Amino acid sequence: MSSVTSERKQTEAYIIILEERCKSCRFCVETCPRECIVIDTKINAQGYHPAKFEGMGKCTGCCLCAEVCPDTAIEVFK
Amino acid sequence: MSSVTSERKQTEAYIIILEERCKSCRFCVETCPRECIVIDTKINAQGYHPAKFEGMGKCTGCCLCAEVCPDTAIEVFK
Amino acid sequence: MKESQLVKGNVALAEAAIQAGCRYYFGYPITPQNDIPEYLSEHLPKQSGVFIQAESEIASINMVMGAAATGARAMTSSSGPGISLMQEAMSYMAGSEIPCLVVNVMRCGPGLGGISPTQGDYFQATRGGGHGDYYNIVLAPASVQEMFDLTMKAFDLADKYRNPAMILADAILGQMKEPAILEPREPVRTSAKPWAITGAADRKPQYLKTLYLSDGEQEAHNLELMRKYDVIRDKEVLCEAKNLEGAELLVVAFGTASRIVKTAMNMAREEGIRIGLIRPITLFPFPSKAILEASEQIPKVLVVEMNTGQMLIDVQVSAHKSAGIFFYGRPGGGVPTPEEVLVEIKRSLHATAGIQASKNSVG
Amino acid sequence: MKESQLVKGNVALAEAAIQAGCRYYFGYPITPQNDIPEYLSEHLPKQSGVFIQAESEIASINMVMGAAATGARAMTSSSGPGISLMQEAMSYMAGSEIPCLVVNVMRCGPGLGGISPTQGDYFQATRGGGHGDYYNIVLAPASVQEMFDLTMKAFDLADKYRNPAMILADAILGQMKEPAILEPREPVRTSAKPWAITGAADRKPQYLKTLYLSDGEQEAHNLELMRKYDVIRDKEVLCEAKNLEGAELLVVAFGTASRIVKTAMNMAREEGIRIGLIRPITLFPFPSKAILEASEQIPKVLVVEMNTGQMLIDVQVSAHKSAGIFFYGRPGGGVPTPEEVLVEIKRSLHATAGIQASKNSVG
Amino acid sequence: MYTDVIMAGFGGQGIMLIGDILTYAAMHENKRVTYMPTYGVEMRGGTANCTIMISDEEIGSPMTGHPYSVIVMNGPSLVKFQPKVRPGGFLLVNTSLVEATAVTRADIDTLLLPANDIALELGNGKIANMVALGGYVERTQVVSLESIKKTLPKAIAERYHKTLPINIKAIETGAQLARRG
Amino acid sequence: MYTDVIMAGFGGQGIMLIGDILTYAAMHENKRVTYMPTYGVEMRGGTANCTIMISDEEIGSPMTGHPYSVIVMNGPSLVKFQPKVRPGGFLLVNTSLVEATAVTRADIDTLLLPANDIALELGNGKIANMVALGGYVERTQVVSLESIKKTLPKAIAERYHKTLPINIKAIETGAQLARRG
Amino acid sequence: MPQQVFKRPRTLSDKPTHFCPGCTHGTAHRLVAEAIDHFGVQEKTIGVACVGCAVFMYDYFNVDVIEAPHGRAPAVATGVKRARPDRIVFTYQGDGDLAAIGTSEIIHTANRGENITVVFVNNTVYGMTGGQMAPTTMLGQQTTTTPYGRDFRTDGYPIRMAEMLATLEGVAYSARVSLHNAKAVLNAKKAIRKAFEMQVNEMGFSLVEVLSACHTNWRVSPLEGQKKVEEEMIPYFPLGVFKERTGKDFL
Amino acid sequence: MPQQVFKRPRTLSDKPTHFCPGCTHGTAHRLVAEAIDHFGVQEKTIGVACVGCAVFMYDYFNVDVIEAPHGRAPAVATGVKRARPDRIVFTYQGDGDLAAIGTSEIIHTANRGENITVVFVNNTVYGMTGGQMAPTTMLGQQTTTTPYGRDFRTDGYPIRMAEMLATLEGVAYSARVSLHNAKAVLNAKKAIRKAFEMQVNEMGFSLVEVLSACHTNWRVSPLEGQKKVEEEMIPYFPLGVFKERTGKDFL
Ligand SMILES: Cc1ncc(C[n+]2csc(CCOP(=O)(O)OP(=O)(O)O)c2C)c(N)n1
Ligand SMILES: Cc1ncc(C[n+]2csc(CCOP(=O)(O)OP(=O)(O)O)c2C)c(N)n1
Ligand code: SF4
Ligand code: SF4
Ligand code: SF4
Ligand code: SF4
Ligand code: SF4
Ligand code: SF4
Ligand SMILES: [Mg+2]
Ligand SMILES: [Mg+2]
Repeated sequence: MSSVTSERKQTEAYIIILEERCKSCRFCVETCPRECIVIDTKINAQGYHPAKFEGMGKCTGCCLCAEVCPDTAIEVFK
Repeated sequence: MSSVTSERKQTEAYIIILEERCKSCRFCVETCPRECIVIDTKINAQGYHPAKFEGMGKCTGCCLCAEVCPDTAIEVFK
Repeated sequence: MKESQLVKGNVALAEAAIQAGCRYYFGYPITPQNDIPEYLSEHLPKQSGVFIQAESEIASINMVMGAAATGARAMTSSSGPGISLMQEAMSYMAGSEIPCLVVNVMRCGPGLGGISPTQGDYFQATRGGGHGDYYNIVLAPASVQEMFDLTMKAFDLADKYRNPAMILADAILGQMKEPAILEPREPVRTSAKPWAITGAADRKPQYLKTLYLSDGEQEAHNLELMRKYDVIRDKEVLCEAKNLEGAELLVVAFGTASRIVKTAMNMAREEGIRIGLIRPITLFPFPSKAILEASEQIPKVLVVEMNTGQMLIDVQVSAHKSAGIFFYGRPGGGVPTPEEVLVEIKRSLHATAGIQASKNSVG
Repeated sequence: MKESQLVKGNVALAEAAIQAGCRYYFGYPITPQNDIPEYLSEHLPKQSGVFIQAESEIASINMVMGAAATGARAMTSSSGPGISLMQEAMSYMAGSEIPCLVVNVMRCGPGLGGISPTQGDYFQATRGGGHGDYYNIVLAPASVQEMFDLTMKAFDLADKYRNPAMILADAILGQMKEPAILEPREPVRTSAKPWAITGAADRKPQYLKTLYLSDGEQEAHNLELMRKYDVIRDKEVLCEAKNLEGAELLVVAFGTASRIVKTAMNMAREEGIRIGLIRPITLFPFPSKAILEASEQIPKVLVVEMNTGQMLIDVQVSAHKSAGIFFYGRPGGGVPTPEEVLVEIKRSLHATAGIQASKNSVG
Repeated sequence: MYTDVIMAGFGGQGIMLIGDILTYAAMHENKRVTYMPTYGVEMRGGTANCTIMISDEEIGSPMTGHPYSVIVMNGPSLVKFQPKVRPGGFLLVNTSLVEATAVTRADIDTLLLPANDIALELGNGKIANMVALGGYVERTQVVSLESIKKTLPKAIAERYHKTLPINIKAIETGAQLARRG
Repeated sequence: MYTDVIMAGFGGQGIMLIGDILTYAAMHENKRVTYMPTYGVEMRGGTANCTIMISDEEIGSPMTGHPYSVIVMNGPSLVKFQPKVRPGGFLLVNTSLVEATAVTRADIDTLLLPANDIALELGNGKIANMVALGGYVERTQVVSLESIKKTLPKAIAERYHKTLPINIKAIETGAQLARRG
Repeated sequence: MPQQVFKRPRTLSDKPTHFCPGCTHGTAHRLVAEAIDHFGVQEKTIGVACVGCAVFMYDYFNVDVIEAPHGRAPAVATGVKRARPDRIVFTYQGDGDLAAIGTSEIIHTANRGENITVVFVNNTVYGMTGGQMAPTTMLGQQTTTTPYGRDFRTDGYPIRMAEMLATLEGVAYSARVSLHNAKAVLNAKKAIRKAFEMQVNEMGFSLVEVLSACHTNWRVSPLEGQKKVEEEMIPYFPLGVFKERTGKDFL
Repeated sequence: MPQQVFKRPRTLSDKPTHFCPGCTHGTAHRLVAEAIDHFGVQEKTIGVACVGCAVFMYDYFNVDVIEAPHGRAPAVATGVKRARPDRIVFTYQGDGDLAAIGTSEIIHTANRGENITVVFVNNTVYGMTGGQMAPTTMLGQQTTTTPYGRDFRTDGYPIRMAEMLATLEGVAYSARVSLHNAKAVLNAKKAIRKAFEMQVNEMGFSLVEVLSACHTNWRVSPLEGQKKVEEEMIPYFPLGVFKERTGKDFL
């Protein structure tokens, strides 16, 4: 694993949001330093608008989103 | 009430031990600075050898014996 | 007269407490009775009353003991696990004859259990519950209106007999809304309490205690309590009797179960089956005499409970020797449906007299 | 075989626990059972066992729950007020089917009460005690030897049925010394406990719980418990029957009361009166069948208790319809004398059959 | 006259509120009523529902395993309550959150309303419950729409009275769609 | 054969110990026995007593309100137990601590022993209990003095075994005085 | 003519106590009665008795008394005081009662700042029940349930209640005193008076922990018991005032 | 090829939780599971569930679990640990559970120095029962039973448990952490790991108090809840380590 640099270069890192686990608390959205996450308009089976990853190329794989997700709905790849 | 002086002069002070309350713990005996109190040989109705005042003239009325008596068996006069 | 209001059972009960002059509530949250403390925390302060959320049920009931010892009307409310924790102190209050109200909006057991409507605490409520020989006065409402009325009654009885009184309700009665008139039926009795612990001004010091160590003292005290319970048994029985005349079967049920039975009775009537109902309103004192008399006329008795058969034994002991006694119960939050009760009614009617008590529990 | 030793009932009980393989004792002092923790605090450490004096009875019983949940034999002991405080956790243990032993060396109640011998906790012991539909297995010794024997038995039954077991004794049985043989009658059964919470190595994680929230789950659980109790009722009844053949009167009494009755029986025999005795050894399960059968033959039944009539109701429900049932009890530490019992025996024999249950309490 | 209804959905969908409104309306029409909500942990994360009984006579059991009508506002509630409706009864389903294809009972009257979508169209996503209530009342005629409107202010806390018009609008829209449907 | 005895005095007078000794002696003679002490708070500040029953047959009640014999070592115990002795029974009173004039029952056999004084004479104020035990055993013959002496080491904790001779001496003295008395 | 300069306080009844010879429960009782006399509040004082050797409080104090279940005196006192805020309410509790079974009640009562006074007699054992270990039993101390001496690995540590309670906001006064000699008694008298003064002045919760010997269960003579208090207890349970609210700064 | 750098810990089951959206009970659960994974003790860990929103622990942790009565988890854990000292035992308790009804059990378990780990989630209310006041409710805070805001004169003061417990000898580790943002979560992770490390090393009782929002009952959005934790809770409940035993100096 390469260490995260502050330089904003293209990265391969990404996250997967387990949509059905997401309860739309927005913690990940607010936390992501690269603003990679938004709330989707669709509704999941639990009745929530799940978070959605829109950070391909931006995401550094810093895991902060995953750390704050109360529902362990985020997997991070780097 | 006259204040207690350290001078060993004859005093009028005395104590009354309520014999039937006494349980012979010896606290008064050990506490009295003037050694005015002894344990009697007789047995009271509760089965204890009560304390006995033998300090006429010695007693200063300092009340220490009464303060330490757990059974409030001592009255002090001065 | 006040207008009838749509109100939750728990709220009706809490409002009754205020109208009965209770100004001291001590309690600890537990479902399904939280509306009671929530209502009182809002309304008692307005009446210069005291609402304390205690650190536990044990603290709650002991605070009740302290406040009630001064002669004030005081109460707590809880459910299964919390009521179990109160048993020691309730035993003390029975022993030192301190009146109070304890409300048990039952939840399922054993253990933490579910919160569905159930009647599994009948034994605990009616047998004292704690250690030693004593009884609580136990009232079993069956409607929101009775949540109100019987709460007022419970305070009166508690004071009259210097004994803890208990309201034994369930989640349906607590959570349901029904129209009810929140106004006392009779003026609230306020009796002098010369025994109260208020400070020994103008009289000798006095005390409230339960420790009796000298020879025969405790026994004398117990026998005195027993005499009191006998008076209560004699004077304070309440029950609803319905359609006893000419009935083929007597159903005995209390609280929510009795409402289901009523629906089943209507269904039976439509089929031409004549059912009588005795609904004990006081569980202690138990309406033994009413049941004895009814069962002299009606040869078969069906007991319906939301448990595995607890009031059953009181009916067995009360009923006439010649009566055949049947049981239908669903424990653990299983609420019998009127249809099921109807089936049991028919089954009882067709059974031979030989069966004394068949526990039919439908899962 | 070991020699017979002069030993205190409480000590015999404590020694039995050790011999039954119990290595975990958690308790809080209370008279008249302190010899039990005192003995175990000395002897358990020698067996690599654990003795903890907990900060309260509530902590004690919950520690028992924890230790027993791992599959170990664990116990606590207490008396009236302490046992009342344990009711919540006992309900949990019944609900999550964790076996354990709880010893109640009864003291008087209600409240703090006296410490004289008494039997006022029969209701609490035999009706579950805590909230919800459940039962404890309850054993009632009547001698120092039985304090030993039934304690061993109680551990076996608790494990066999995954249910709390209780020894219901009184101050006489706890404090009295009698010769006794402190050796197991049968080899100690040690059963596998696949349900135990030991860490999920080589198997899936598992749990012990009592919370059932989804539809019908709690009811199903309650019904399963009920089936278990039915098996216990069927298989585990113990009672002593004495001189039933040709008796004019059947006396039913348990524990210390039964010993007094035995003395009275001898006195009666000398006067030519033939008395039979049924002594329930298990209070739950209750020896209903034995009482039914005996009362079919013997027309009158006298129940003698050291309380105001608690086992009475079980006898009333068990006995044959035709039997006349009488009661003699002394509560609050009043120990009936054999002479008094003899008077009651005669009174019952002369009474007309009409009286169903007369509570005669002599102060 | 006797009828009952179970209303069910997610916590937060305002199920309890429309239950209250119906109950008040029935009281207004001098009926006997009981209203039984779910409560406690059942409410957290799971579904919320309430049962209302309306009758001319004393009401026995305030709960039923075989309701005359059911209002289903979300998927889990359909699973739970569809099988319980009495044959010949009535089922209203919020197809904004429930797959219409999952509605399978043929022996009952069903009304499919995309309540959330309608609500959003009316400009407030939170009044889907009122849409459903309107549909239910219109189809069953258990009380008059007039009674509902009259008692609405009783059921809704005063500080929300400014929302009365939009709520009434939603009820009416629901009723209208029920007439059409 | 059946008999019983209540022994009573202040806590600290060694009542329980002589009860134990008697019980062991009876066991030694193959009798059935029960021994019931007072306990708990009753012991604090008040009197201590124990009841022993000795019989050839199974013993029912281990307590009695009408003892065959009573040993009274202090004043309060006389008040409590004198009235309870069975007519024709036996009462032993420690007149070192009890006014002899307070012994009023005429329908029973009484033995007045100044047990404390005798004990002091024997050189140990603490063995008044043994003096009384000797008197009781001698007068009632419930067990043999031999059995008492033989089982004494069982009842007395080992670290006190050096006191056995003086205890035996006290028992014998009591017995002797009972013979005379 | 000599005048009586020391006499039984009015509030103390003249019934002989059931306490063992030399048990300083008796002394503590007297000091409490003296404090009540001092403030002239006997007629409006309500005592709450605990379960322990002091359970017979109603026999010894000429005030109204209610008996609380073991450990629950603070909760009962809360009920009394809330219903009658104009009364002086005190509990008198042992270390088993207050520091074991009653831990929760004392902490939360203190935390609520109930305007009551607690007299807490710490004698390191359960006196009434025969000398079992208490939460305040010293390490190594033999009791009937620690026959090999208290071992912290099994039995935990002696708890210093006065200090722990002093950390709670609701507490107005928390002090530890002793009764092992005359000087200690005179100090104890002051502290107990202070505690009642706090209540009279509506300052909130006040507590005095009183070190006391239970020589009966320690199996020593009364005088040896006093010495043990001085030489063994005080070093672990230091005397002193751990909290004293000076103004109504809690408002 | 990117590798997975953050995944669900083995010890956390993949069953969706019943917690409200944004409830940091979920986060706390994960951190505990991570600590168990870290020490490789999943197969010998036994969890003790409290009664509160975290009661369903057995559904979420892949370890053996026993449910304790409300407040009694420390006593149950004591029984478990005494019977199986070779196992890793932890309780997970809410503030109602631990600081109200369970006060006595937590204090005495800590005082005995039981070698267990306690995860204590302080969200200032009784979450499960609908948001009533807890012992940790802030002054002025409105709850369903303090409709006029918590008033210390009736309801007492918010109790700082981590500090109070740190005063007890038996405690090896006591710390307070929060979960209101990513940095806080990372600190919380360390503290929870440390607490388990203490147990693994047989150092005695360890506790981590975790500040957590119950925005459902606070009646704010999840994000507002996080802000309240930061701005209102932390000033009163300071984060930090209040006790950390470094050597086996307790022996
Ligand atoms: C619930 C309950 N548990 C136990 C007891 C038994 N008990 C009576 S007093 C006491 C402890 C007494 O010790 P302490 O409080 O230290 O008072 P002391 O006698 O030492 O003054 C106990 C455990 C009881 N009465 N009630
Ligand atoms: C003896 C008992 N009393 C009360 C309850 C009801 N009850 C369940 S959870 C709970 C409190 C929950 O609050 P907390 O411990 O703070 O946990 P949270 O839900 O906030 O995480 C209460 C009072 C109970 N189950 N048992
Ligand atoms: S891993 Fe870091 S950068 Fe990537 S989405 Fe999560 S918070 Fe944003
Ligand atoms: S933090 Fe988790 S639950 Fe919250 S919005 Fe993001 S993915 Fe969803
Ligand atoms: S008053 Fe002082 S001098 Fe007099 S006897 Fe007492 S202690 Fe001694
Ligand atoms: S202090 Fe009191 S009880 Fe003790 S010996 Fe002196 S007078 Fe007697
Ligand atoms: S047992 Fe101890 S505390 Fe109790 S009275 Fe005796 S010396 Fe005092
Ligand atoms: S109620 Fe509060 S603590 Fe419980 S799950 Fe919801 S947010 Fe979390
Ligand atoms: Mg003590
Ligand atoms: Mg909480």
